[in-house]
Amino acid sequence: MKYLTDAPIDSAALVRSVVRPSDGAYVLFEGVVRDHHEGRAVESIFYDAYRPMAEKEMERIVGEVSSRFPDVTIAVLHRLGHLVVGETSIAIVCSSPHRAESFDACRMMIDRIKMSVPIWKKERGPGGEEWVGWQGGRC
Amino acid sequence: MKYLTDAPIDSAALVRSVVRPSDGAYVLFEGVVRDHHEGRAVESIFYDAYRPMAEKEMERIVGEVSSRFPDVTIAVLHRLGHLVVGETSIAIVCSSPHRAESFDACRMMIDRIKMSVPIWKKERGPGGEEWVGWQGGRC
Amino acid sequence: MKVSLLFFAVLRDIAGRDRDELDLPDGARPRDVWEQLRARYRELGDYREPPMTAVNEEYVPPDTPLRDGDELAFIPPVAGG
Amino acid sequence: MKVSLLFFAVLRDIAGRDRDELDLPDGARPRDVWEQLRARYRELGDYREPPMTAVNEEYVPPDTPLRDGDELAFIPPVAGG
Repeated sequence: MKYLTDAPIDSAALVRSVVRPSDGAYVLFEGVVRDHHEGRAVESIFYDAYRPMAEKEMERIVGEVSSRFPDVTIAVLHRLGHLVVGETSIAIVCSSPHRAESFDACRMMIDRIKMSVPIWKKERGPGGEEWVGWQGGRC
Repeated sequence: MKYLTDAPIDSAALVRSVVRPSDGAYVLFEGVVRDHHEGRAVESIFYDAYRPMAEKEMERIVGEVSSRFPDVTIAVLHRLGHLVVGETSIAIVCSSPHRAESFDACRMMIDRIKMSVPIWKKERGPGGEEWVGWQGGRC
Repeated sequence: MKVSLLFFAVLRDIAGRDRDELDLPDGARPRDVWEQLRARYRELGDYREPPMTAVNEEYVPPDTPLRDGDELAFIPPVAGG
Repeated sequence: MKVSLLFFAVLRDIAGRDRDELDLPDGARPRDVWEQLRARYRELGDYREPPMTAVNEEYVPPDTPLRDGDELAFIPPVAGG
């Protein structure tokens, strides 16, 4: 797997994998498990994925963002499984000669990923557990 | 010194100093010495500062960005002295419960810092050395 | 025709398993499979419209006819990041 | 009155030192000090307008009258980040 991992994410290694001598800036975004969601306390999150399709979607998104920002080098890694508060679920690194493109590309990456990559999370807290987004999805 | 350092920047420590259990995202920006500038090859940069004033300006900017984005925690460190290609000159970390504010705050931080903090750089390359920004400043 | 139906996330919890091997009439669409699921699992009763639909790991409209050997998955609201 | 003038970056290179201790007439402004520098250093000849000006570590307009004991610095175009 290129974009998914079951192990803790090593952001420093991700950064090293993209930053080139011609780059003057990079932006690292990390999504972190936080202790609350819509008013409920959260203790941990279980991340599930349709793995082969998630890999394909990630690849498609990296391609889309790269063609919009050709000067930007991109790396992204999403962790799956059980994560506790404070652990990193996703890291995205965008590096470029000038900073503006890295900010824009990094933001576009996370927005797109949240929109379409088949990854789900089940939040666990004192009140039980729940798949995020499902309850509001009735038609 | 709180915002300036003569030593290599430890971004991971900077991240740890700001991310709280209630945060769901952080953005780390790093400025890196790149091997070119306006068509010239660059080998290293010497960063100089009016140190006490630079500290005050940094403090003022952190206050300004914090009051604009009250949910964001901010840390910033600028390195001074001789840096070679690939080394980090500045690191800014912004963390928040939701990601949008961290992106916006981080970008505002670096834009403001580049505008007014009394820090200068002298680029060194095969063609000699030059204080960046000076030659274009004639009236 | 044979179609594999994969279950993920909340749908796997509801179905209690990872996949079904379906035997469907020619021309069946993902929407028809969703209707079968709604009839079988009362937790899906309120969800008249199918979620996003993937066939062979690509998103497709839920009225795209299925073909023999397809791998079908309903994609509940995604929550990556 | 006594005013300390600090040199940074390109101005330090041009002046060849970190600071000057100036003895100025009452009412002297940073702009007047800049004119003295221009008269003294031909490298500054083309720079008729003073750069950004700081007095006691705060930016001020270059026509703000100086006071005894002030610390003055001209701030060449900044390039942090």
